[in-house]
Amino acid sequence: MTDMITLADQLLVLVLLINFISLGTSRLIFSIRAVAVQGVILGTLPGLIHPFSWHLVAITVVIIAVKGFIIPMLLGRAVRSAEIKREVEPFLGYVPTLLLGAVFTAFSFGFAGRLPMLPEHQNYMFVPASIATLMTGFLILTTRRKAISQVIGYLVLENGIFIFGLLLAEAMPIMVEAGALLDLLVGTFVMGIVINQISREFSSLDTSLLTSLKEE
Amino acid sequence: MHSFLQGAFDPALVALSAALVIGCAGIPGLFLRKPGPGQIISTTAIILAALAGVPAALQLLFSHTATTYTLEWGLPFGSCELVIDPLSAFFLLPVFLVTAAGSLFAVGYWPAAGHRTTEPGLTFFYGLLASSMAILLMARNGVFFVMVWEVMALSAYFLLVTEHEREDVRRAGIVYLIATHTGTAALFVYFSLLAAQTGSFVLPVAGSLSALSPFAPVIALAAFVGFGAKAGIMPLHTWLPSAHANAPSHVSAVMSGVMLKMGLYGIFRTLTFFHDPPLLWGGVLTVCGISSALLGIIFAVAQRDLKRLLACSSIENIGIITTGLGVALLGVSSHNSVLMYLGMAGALLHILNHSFFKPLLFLGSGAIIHAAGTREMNLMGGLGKGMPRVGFLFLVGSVAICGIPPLNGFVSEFLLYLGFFSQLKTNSLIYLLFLAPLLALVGGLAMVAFTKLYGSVFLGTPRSPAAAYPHEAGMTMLAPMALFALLCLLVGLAPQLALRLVSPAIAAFFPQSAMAAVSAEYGAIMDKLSLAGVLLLTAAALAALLWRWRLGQARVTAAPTWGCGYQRGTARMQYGGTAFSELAVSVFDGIMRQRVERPTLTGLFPGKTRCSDTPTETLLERIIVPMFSLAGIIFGFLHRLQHGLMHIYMLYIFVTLFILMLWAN
Amino acid sequence: MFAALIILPLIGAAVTWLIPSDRLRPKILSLFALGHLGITIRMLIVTPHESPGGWFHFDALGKIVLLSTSILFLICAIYSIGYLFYRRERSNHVLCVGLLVCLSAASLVTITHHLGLMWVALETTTISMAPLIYFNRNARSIEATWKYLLICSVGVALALIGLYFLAYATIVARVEPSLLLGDLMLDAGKLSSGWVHAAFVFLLIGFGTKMGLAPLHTWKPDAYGEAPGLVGALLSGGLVNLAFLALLRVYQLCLATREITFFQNALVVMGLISMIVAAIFMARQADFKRMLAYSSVEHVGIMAVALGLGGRAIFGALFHILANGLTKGVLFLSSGNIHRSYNSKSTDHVRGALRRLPWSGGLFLAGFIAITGSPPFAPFISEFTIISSAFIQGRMLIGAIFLLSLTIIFIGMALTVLPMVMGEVPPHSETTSYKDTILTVGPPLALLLLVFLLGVWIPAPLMTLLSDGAALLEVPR
Amino acid sequence: MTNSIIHIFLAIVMPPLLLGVIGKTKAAFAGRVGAPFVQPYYDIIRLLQKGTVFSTTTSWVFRAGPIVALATAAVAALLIPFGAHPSPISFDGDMILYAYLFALGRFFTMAAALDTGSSFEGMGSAREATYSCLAEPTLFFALITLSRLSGSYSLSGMLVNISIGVWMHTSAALLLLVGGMFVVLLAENCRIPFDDPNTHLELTMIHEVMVLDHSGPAFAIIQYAAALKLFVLGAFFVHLALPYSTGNPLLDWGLFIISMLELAVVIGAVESVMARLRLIRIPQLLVAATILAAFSTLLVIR
Repeated sequence: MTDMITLADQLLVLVLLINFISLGTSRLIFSIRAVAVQGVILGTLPGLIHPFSWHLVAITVVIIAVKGFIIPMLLGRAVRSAEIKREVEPFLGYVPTLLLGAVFTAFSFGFAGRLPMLPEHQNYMFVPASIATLMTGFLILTTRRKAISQVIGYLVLENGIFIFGLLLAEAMPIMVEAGALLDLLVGTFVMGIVINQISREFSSLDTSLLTSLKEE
Repeated sequence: MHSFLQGAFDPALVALSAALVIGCAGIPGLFLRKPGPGQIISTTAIILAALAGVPAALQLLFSHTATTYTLEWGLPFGSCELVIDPLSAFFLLPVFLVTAAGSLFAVGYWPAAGHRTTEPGLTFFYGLLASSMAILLMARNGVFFVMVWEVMALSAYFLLVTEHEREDVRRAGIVYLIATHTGTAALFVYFSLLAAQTGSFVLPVAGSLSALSPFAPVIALAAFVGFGAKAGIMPLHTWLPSAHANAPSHVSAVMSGVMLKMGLYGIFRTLTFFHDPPLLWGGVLTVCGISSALLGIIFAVAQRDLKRLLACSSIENIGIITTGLGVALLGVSSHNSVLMYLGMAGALLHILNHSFFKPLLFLGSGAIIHAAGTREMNLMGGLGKGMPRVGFLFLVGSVAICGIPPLNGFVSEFLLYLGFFSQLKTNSLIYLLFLAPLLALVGGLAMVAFTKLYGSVFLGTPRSPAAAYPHEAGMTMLAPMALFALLCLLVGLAPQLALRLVSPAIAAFFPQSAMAAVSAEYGAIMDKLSLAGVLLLTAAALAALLWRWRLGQARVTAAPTWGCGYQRGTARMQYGGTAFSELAVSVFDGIMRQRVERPTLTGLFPGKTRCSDTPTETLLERIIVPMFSLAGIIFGFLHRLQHGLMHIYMLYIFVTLFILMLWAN
Repeated sequence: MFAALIILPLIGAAVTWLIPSDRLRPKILSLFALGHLGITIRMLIVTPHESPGGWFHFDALGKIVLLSTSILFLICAIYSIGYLFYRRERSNHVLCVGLLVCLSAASLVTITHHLGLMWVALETTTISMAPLIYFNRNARSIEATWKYLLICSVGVALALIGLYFLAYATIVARVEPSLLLGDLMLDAGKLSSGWVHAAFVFLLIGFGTKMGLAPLHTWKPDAYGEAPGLVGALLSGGLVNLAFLALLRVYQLCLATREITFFQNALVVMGLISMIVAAIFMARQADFKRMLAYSSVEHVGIMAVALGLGGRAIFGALFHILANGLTKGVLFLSSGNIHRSYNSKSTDHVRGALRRLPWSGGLFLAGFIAITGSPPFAPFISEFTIISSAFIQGRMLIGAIFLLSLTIIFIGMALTVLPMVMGEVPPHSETTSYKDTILTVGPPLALLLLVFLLGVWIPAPLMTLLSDGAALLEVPR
Repeated sequence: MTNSIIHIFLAIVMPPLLLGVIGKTKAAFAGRVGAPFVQPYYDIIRLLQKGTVFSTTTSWVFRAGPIVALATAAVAALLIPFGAHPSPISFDGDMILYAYLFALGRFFTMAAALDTGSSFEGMGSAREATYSCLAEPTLFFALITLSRLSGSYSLSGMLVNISIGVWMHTSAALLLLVGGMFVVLLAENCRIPFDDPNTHLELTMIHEVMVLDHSGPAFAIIQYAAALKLFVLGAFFVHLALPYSTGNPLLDWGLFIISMLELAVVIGAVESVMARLRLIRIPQLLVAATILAAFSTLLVIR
C-alpha cells in the first residue's frame, strides 16, 4: 500500500510541474491541455491511495472524464469559436509569474510544515502540493486577462482543493465527492455556458473587454 | 393661575391626549377626496387640543410635581417612561400655543382649495411635527427620545419641501436634512454614553451624574453638538436661514418659534443631569451664545429676503437665550444664586417671548408674501396703507423683538442685564459685565435690522407694481397674530406674572428655598418695571391728546412729500432696504460680506444696466461647500478602485486572504 | 417537515418548468412561495425535532434567516406577477425555475447543521442565481453574470478548502471525523489551533465573498446593477443573509474553540472597511441600482461589525438580518418600478419621481429613510443597538468610525435619492407604458409596513426568537 | 415729595432754555447779539398754533413718531436724578430702562422718517440707526463704571454717589468717562460735530433731515422732545463732570440749574469752534468714545 502512496507522491511532483507549465506557457491551447493532464493525474490518485472498490472506480472514471476530457473540450471549442489568434496576453510577464509561482510553492511548503499532520501523511507532500496548486490557480486568476485563462486558473485552484480532499477521502467520502462534483458542475457546465455566451456576445474572450461595468 | 381642570381630572393625561390628538389631526385629510374638510377638521382638532393643553400645562407648571406614565412598548431598551415635570410643562406652552395659532393661520394662508396636491400632506406633517415635539418633552427614555426627535426632524423636512418644484427649496431641504441627521448622529453618541454611565436607557434623574467623571465632557460635547445643531447655535446654524426662509410661513413660525426651542430643551435637560458642572461649560455656552447673538444679528441686518432676515434674527435670539443659560450655569458652578436665578429667568423668559414675537413676525411675513407675491424687501413698500392691521401687528412684533420697552422682549433682556451687572459687587466672574455692552450693541443692530424691515416693507411708497395693490389679510390670518401681539404686550406690562411663570421651571436647577427670597426681590423690581411701562403709555396718550387738540384747532392740509427741491422723485428713489443697511454693514465688513456685482459704465450715455448685491452665507459658502466638493473629488478618485478588471478583483481577494493568514498565525 | 420545506419548492420548480404560459408561471410561483411561507410559519410554531444523526436542526438562527427569506421571497414572487407583465418581451421560464430552486437551496442552508451540506446548498444558490442575473440577455448583464459567477465560485471554493481544513483538524485530533456542527463544537477544544485558524480564515474569506464584505464585494455593484429589481431584492435581502448565517455557524464554532478574539477582530476590521468603502462609493453615484448595491455592502459591514463586537450587538445583528432584508426589498422593488417607468437607472435622467410615480417614488424615499437608520423603522432599532453597545463597551474608536461612515453614507445617499424623487419631471424624459399598479406597488408597500411595524413594536415571539439566537452566540464565560 | 415736584417742574420748563443758551453762546462767539434766551419757547408756541401739512404718502406711523419721542423723553426724565436729589422713580436696573427708552423713541422717529418715502429722510434714518447702535456700548460702559464705583444698580444711586471725593481717587477713570460721554451726548442730540441743527444741506444731516416733513404742532413736539432729550442726557453728564453738592436741598437745585447752563455754554462753545466732521469719520469717533469708556471700566474693575 505504502509504495502506492509513494507513487502518488511522485505524481504530485508532476502536478506541481504542470502548475509551472500552465504559468509559463504562452499558448492557450497548450495550457488547456496541461490542465487536462493535471486532471487526469489527479483522477488516478484516489485509485492509488485507497483500496479497490467499484465505487472508487466510478469516482475515478467520472473525474478523469470530466477533468481530463469534457472541460478541455468545452474550453477548446470556446477558444476556436472565438478565433483567438493572440495568446495568453499576461497582465504580468511570464518570468515574473514563474518566479512568483516558485515563491508561492516554497511558501506553501513552509506553511504546511508549520501545521500538525497525521504521521502517515507526515512525510508526503499532499498538503504542500494542494496549497501550492491553489496558489498557482490564484496566480493565474490574477495575472491573466482572458476569460479562458481565468477559467483555467479556477480549474487549477479546484485541483488544489481536490488534492487536499484526498486526505479526507476515507474519513468523509460523501463530503469530498459532493464537493468535488459540485465544483466540477460549476467548472464545466455553468462556466462553459457563460464562456460560450461571452464568446457569442463579444466574439473574444479577453476579459479586459468585459470592463464596461465600473465606476466612472 | 389654576385652570378649570382643577380637580376635574389629571392634567398630565390631558396634555398627553392633547398631544396625541394634534398628531392625528391631519390623518382624515389624507383620505378625504374633497379638499377643505380635512383642513377644517385638523384645525378645529388642534385648536381644541391646545385649549385643553395650555391650561393643563399651566397647572402642571404650578403643581411643582412630576407626573410619570410608563408606556408599554415592545422594544428592548428598558422601560419607556413619560414624565411631565415643570420644565417640560413650561416648554409645552409654546408648543400648544404656536401650533394652534399656526394651524388657524394656515386656513387662510394655505387654503386646501388652492393647494389640492400639497395641502393634505402639509396638514398631516404639521400635526405630526407638533405632537412629536410635545411628546419629546415628556420622553424620558433615551431611545424613545431619539425616535420622537427623528420623527420631529423628518416631518419638519417634509413640511419644508412642500414646494419642492423650486430649486432653492430642494437645496434648503437637503442642507437641513444633512444638518439634522448629523445632529442625530451626535445624539446617538450622547444617549449611548449616558446609558454607559447609568446602565439603562432611562434618562438619569436630576443631579445624579458627576460632571467630573471622564465621560462627562464627551457627553456634554455630544449634547451640545446634537442639540445645538437643532437650536441653531453658531457655528451649527448653517441650515437655519435657508430652511426657515423656504418653508411655508406658518411652518416657519412653528420651526422658529418652537422647534429651535426643542434643541434648547435638550441642553437644559442635559445640564440638569449633572451636579456641580465646571466653569468651563458655562463659559463655552456663554461665548457661543453671545457670538451667535452678535453674528446672527449682523447677518440679519444684511439680508434682503424678508424671511431670511427673520431667520437670522432667530439665530440672534437663540444666542441671547444661550448666553442666559451659560450665565446661569456659571452661577451654578460658582454657587452664586443671584446670577443663576437671573440668567435662568432671562433665558426661560426669552424662550417664551421669542415664541410669541417670532411666530407673530413669521405669520406676518406670510401675510405680506401673500399680498406682495415676493420675499424681496427691495421690491416692497407702502404695504402699510393697503394692510393697516397687519402693519400694526407687525410693528408690535418688530418693537418687541428689538427688546424695547414696554413690550416683552425688553423684560427678558432686562433680567440678563441685571445678571451681568450683579457681578460688580463680587469680584468673581467680573468679566461677565463685558457682555452688557455687547448685548447693547446687539440690541442696536436689531433695531437697524427691524427698522429696515418694517420701513422697506410697510412704509413709503410701493417700489414695484406687485406690491402696489396689497389686500388686507383675512380674519383667520389676523386673529393668531393679534393673539401673539396681545401676549407680547401682556408680558411687557405685567412682567411679574411672567416671572411667576418661569420660576417653577427654574426649580429644576435650583433649590426651592433659596429661590423664594431672590424671586421676591426681583418680583418687586418687575412691579416697578410695569409701572414705568404704564407711565410710558399714559405719557404717549397725553401727548397724543394734546396733539389731537391742536390739530382740531388748526388747518390740516395734504401735500406730496417734500422732495427737498427735487421735483421728480420716484418710488425707486426711496431709500431701499439694502441702502438702509449699507452703512451698518460697511461697519462690520469682513464679518459679513456682500457679494456685489457692479456694472462698468462706459461712454457718455451708458445704456441700461443693473447692479446687485447679495449677502453671502460665510460659513456655508466659504467652508462647508468647498469641503464637500473636495471630499467629492477625493471619492471620485477612489472610485477607480472599482475599475472592472477581473484579475485585479481576484488580486483583492488573494491579498485579503494572505493578510488574514499572516494575521491569524 | 424538513423534507417538505425542501421538496415543495423543487416540485414548484418542476411544475413551472412544465408550464408553457408566461402569464401563468408567476402566479404558480407565488402560490408555491405562499405554501413555503406556510410551512415556515408552521415550523416556527412547532419546531420539528432534530433529525436522527443531527444533520437537520432548526435552531433560532436558522429560524430568523428562514423567516426573513421566506417573507421576502413571497413578496418578490407576488411582485413578479406585476413586474413580468411589463417584461413580456422575454420568456420568464428560467427566471421562475431558478427562483424556486434557489428557494429550496436557501431553505436547506437554514435548516442543516452539517457544514458540508450547508456549503453545497450555498453553492447551489449561487449557481441558481446566475441565470437570473443574466435575465436581460445583453452584453452588460453577461459581464455582470460572469463576474458574479467567477468571484463567488472562487469564494465558495475557498470556503470548501476551509471546511476540508476543519475536517482534517478533526482527523489530526483523532476524534470522530465529522462536519456536524454539534460534534465539532463538542470536541472543539481538542482541535489543533493551527488548522482551525487556517480554516476560519478561509471560511471567512469564502462566505465573506458571497456576503459581499469589502474588499471581496467587487461583484456586487455589477450584479445588482444589471439584475432585475426583484432579483436584486433577493440577492441583497436573501442570499446575503444566508452567507451571514454560514458565518454565524463558523462563529459558533469559534466560540466553542475559545479562540474567538481573532475572528471577532477580523470581522470588525472587515466590517468597518466595508462601511468605509460603501461610504466612498455611494457619494456621487450615477446609477441608483449600483448605489443600492453599495448600500448592501454597507449593511453586511454593519452586521459583521456587530458580530465582531459581540455582547448586546449580537441582538442588533440578528435583528438587522430581518430589518435589512425587508428594507432592501422595499428599495429594490420600488427602484425597479422607477427603472421601468423612466427606462433609465441613471440619476441624471430620473427626476421628480414623486410627481410621475407618487407611490413608487414615495416608497423609494421611505425606503431610503428607513435604510439610513432613521426611526420609526426597523433598521434604526438594530443600528442603534449596535452603535450603543459599541460605546457602552467603551470601544469609542469603532463606534466613531461606524457613526462617521453612517453619516457620510447618509449624505451621499441623500444627495442621490432626493433629487431623484423631488422636483419636476424633466420634459424631455422618456415616457414608457409603466404605471403604478396594485401588483407592482402593493408588495413593497406591504414590506414597508412590516419594516415600520418592526420599528415600533417587536412581537414577543420574535423577541424570544432573537434572544435565543443571541444566546447561541454568547461568549461563554 | 417737594423734590419730585421740583424735579418734574424743571423737566417740563427748563429744556428749551438750554437751546436758547446754546444759541446765545454761538451768537456771542460770532459777535452777534443773537436771539433772546427764551426764543425756543416762542418757536414752540408759534409752531403749536400753526396748521399742519401731512404728506400724502404717510400713514399713522408718521403721526406716531413725535408722540412716542416725547413720551419716552418724558419718562426718561423721571428716571434721571437732578443734582443731588434722587429721581422720582428709581429701582435696580432703571439705567437699562433709561437707555432703552431712547431706543424706543429712535425707533419711531426713524419709522416716521421712512414713512414719508423721501430719499433724504430715509438716508437720515439709516445714519441715525447706525450711529446710535455704535453709541450704545459707550453708554453701557459708563453705566458699568458708575455702578462699580457706587455699588448701586440704579441711576440715582450711581450718579448721586459721584462727588469730589470720588473724583479724587478715580480721576483717571472718570476723566476718560467724561470724554466718552461728552461724545455720546453730542452724537445722541445731533449737535456739531456730528450734525448741524441749523444747516439745510440735507445730504449732510442726520436728525434734522429725519423731521423735514413734520410741520406745525408735530414739529413743535419734536423740538420740545429734542430739547428734553438734551436736558436729560445733559443731566446725566453734569453728574459726571460737575459733581458739586452742598448739603442744602434748595442750594443743590440752584447748583444743578447753574451747572446745566454751564453745560449749555460748553456745547455752544464747541459748536462755535468746531466744524462738522465728514460722515465717514463719525463711526471712528464713536468707536474711539467706546474705547475711552471701556478703558475707564477696565481701570475701575481691575
